[in-house]
Amino acid sequence: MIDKFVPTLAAAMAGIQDGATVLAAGFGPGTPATLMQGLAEQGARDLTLVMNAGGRDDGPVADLLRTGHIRKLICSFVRADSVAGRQFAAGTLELEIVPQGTLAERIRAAGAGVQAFFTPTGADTILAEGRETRVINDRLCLLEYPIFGDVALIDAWQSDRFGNLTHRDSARNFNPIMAMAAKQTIVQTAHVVELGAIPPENVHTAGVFVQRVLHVPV
Amino acid sequence: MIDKFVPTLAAAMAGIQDGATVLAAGFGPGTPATLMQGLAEQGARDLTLVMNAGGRDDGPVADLLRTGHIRKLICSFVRADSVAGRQFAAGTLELEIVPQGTLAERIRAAGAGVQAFFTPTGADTILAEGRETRVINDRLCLLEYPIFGDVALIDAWQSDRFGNLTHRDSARNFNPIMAMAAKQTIVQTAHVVELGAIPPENVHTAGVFVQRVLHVPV
Amino acid sequence: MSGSAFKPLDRDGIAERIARDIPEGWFVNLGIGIPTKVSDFVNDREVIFHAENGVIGIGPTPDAGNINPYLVNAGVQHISLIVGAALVHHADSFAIARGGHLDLCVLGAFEVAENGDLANWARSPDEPVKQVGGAMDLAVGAKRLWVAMEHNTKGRGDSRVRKICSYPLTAKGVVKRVYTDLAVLEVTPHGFAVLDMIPGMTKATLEERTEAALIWP
Amino acid sequence: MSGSAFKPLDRDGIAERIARDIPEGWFVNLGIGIPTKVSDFVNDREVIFHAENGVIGIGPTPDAGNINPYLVNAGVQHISLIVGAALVHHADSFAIARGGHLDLCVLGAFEVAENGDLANWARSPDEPVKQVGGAMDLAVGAKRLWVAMEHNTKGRGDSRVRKICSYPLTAKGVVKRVYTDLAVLEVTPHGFAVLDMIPGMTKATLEERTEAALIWP
Repeated sequence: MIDKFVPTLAAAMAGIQDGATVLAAGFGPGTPATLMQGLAEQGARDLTLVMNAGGRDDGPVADLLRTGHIRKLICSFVRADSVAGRQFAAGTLELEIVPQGTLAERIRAAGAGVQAFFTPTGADTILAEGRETRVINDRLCLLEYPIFGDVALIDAWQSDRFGNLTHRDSARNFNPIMAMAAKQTIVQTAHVVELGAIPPENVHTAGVFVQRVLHVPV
Repeated sequence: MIDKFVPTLAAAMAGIQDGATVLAAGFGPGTPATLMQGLAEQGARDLTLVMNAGGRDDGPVADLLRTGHIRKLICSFVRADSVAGRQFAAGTLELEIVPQGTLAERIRAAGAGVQAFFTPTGADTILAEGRETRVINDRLCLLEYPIFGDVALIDAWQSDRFGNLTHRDSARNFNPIMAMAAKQTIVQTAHVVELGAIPPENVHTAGVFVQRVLHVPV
Repeated sequence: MSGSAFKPLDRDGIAERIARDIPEGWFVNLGIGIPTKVSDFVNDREVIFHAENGVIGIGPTPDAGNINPYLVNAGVQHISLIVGAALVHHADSFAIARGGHLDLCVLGAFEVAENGDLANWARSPDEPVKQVGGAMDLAVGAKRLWVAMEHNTKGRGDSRVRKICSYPLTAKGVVKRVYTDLAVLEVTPHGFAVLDMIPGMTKATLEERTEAALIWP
Repeated sequence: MSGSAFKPLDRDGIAERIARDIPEGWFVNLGIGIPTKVSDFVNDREVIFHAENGVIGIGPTPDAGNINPYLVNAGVQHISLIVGAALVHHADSFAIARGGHLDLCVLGAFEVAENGDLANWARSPDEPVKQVGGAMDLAVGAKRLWVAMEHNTKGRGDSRVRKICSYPLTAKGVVKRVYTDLAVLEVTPHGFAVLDMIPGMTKATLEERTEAALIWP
């Protein structure tokens, strides 16, 4: 019987290696806060963290950064007045800033087997300096590569034992695409449902993309 | 008030120009048969038709090909013993064969603003002859371009007046991505529903991609 | 600065002025800041508002008692949905922006140049903070890009309406129209054309307050 | 041809032999033809079957009286869904195939070469019919590619298990294992290794029926 549920946070986080690239979903709601806490506790070092924004001084990203286990942050937005901003200024955190849509598309590309793509976004900005560009259909485009995750940390509203997920309202955000893009996709779900409770046509993230699910009631 | 419903098949098909590229969805179920019939009747010539397969001797594709209005067919699969196969053999139909996944990805790319992408699919085959390839992460990849539609012909199970759609079961197939990829997306829907009847989290194709909707009861 | 009798629009005033130009049926993304306020002024028309985090059909700001913690806009402020809304994931949401499906995007800016260049994400190439967000995607992807900003900087009063942007660009040649607290300017192949001014504003004063050349009707 | 006492597997037999090697929990795409039959033989395990047209979790073939006209597989045959199925659109479905999410894909073939090359879509480069379908996507994307085919061609009895493919390739170096009516062959860096043979088959006969060299355990 397929059963992707794991009993404990430690079991959910087991085996994450030093140097791993970790995709963490969330845009306000939809942030897998328990799993991010678990990552801070799990002890893997030298991590690359991929998420939309570097956060503020509190919350799951800040907690994770404070443990000092993050070597590099790939995101679209960092505030000067935040843990990430100060670590970057102090030279203890590498930073790769990616336009938010390009970030989403690079993550999806990793999940979909696209090995590189050309986009106009950022092509005529300082973000393109020293990088490969090409004019396609009269538009200057920038070559972008997929962001593959070793691990994805995902938030869900419902999960069945196959790992079929729903996400509530705008808590969906990066969750379905990050789930696609990692070798090991770990989910925290607010609700556990019976197989079949989620209608097939309304599954938001299919279980094929999910390896482990932890029940974290809200 | 936003109301994308049109009263007649003629109104749905109005304005399609000679030389247009028409994306037609469907993989068995999900084929917009009424709209394809409407296209045959509408009279635009010299069309490029993009759909998964060239069909057999009967059905909507065959009918459309028989009118002689299709100059070129872009698809993943053509049978020798079909209208398309015989027209190609006779030299009256141009054919561009695209692997099915690349076809889907090129259509999605058009909808998503991706101007080109590299994929391993087909890169080491005769389909890549004379085309740009590149080794990325030790894999030979082929450069593929988006397929933009002037018109998309779409099948839906439900539509509201914003053009928010659901697709039934595997009738979804190419419908959501073709709807994204065309300037003029024309839908035939089995059911008309009130605004709000489709839960926001379970809209399969958002109304932003839809221009006209025709009610075609099943 | 001129002493002529005019009262610059406040932030709500700029938002209201923009709202007046949005026809029914448009599909619109509103950036953070002044742009976010635009939706408050189009209640008489069906205009569909999009947010980068996957919301299609933003409704009115909810009362404190009706907050849905699972529903925010691109500024992570609580929102409601209109009837007929749809929710998608981040890549699909940016497919809308990057794929040319937005009739309009309204963004804030530090500077706009007469060739349509937009600078709205950094004040220096080596600024330690990096706040790109979705602006570059929206700027290149939307069918029309309008900017909402104050005409001049606070303090020094420098013109944000420029011959050439001095800050790092968000995208080149993308701005179609600028709505400031003083005027509405259209970006044309020949530079900024004045479409409208606030009551009491004069040609002389607007030119004094604007670094770029202005084309008068 | 040898006269030794063996009975080649029929198409169901090949499918049954493949099914035996699929462990519970795998996520599997089955091509048209013999591969489609594989799912009939794994009823004792939870194996999830994917179809290119967006079906995740294909169930048993429905009776004539229980056909859902909106639900087909990649061969456009009517199917049912398992409990726990999911439905996605074509790009998402091929993201599964191309993105490396399939544990296994089983395809039919005209020929397989000892370096893992696969030929299954055309018998000549200038063949008038072009039946690529999704095979190239599946061949390069799946974690494992197994082939189900008859060992020899009908009529002439030519070996489909080849030193080099003579037909246009679907993809290079992708096949991991070949299940024929006579044997199971693993593609190794040194060529085809024999994993299994049907009852009554001998080394000599299998070598006689096979163009490529065989590696014996």
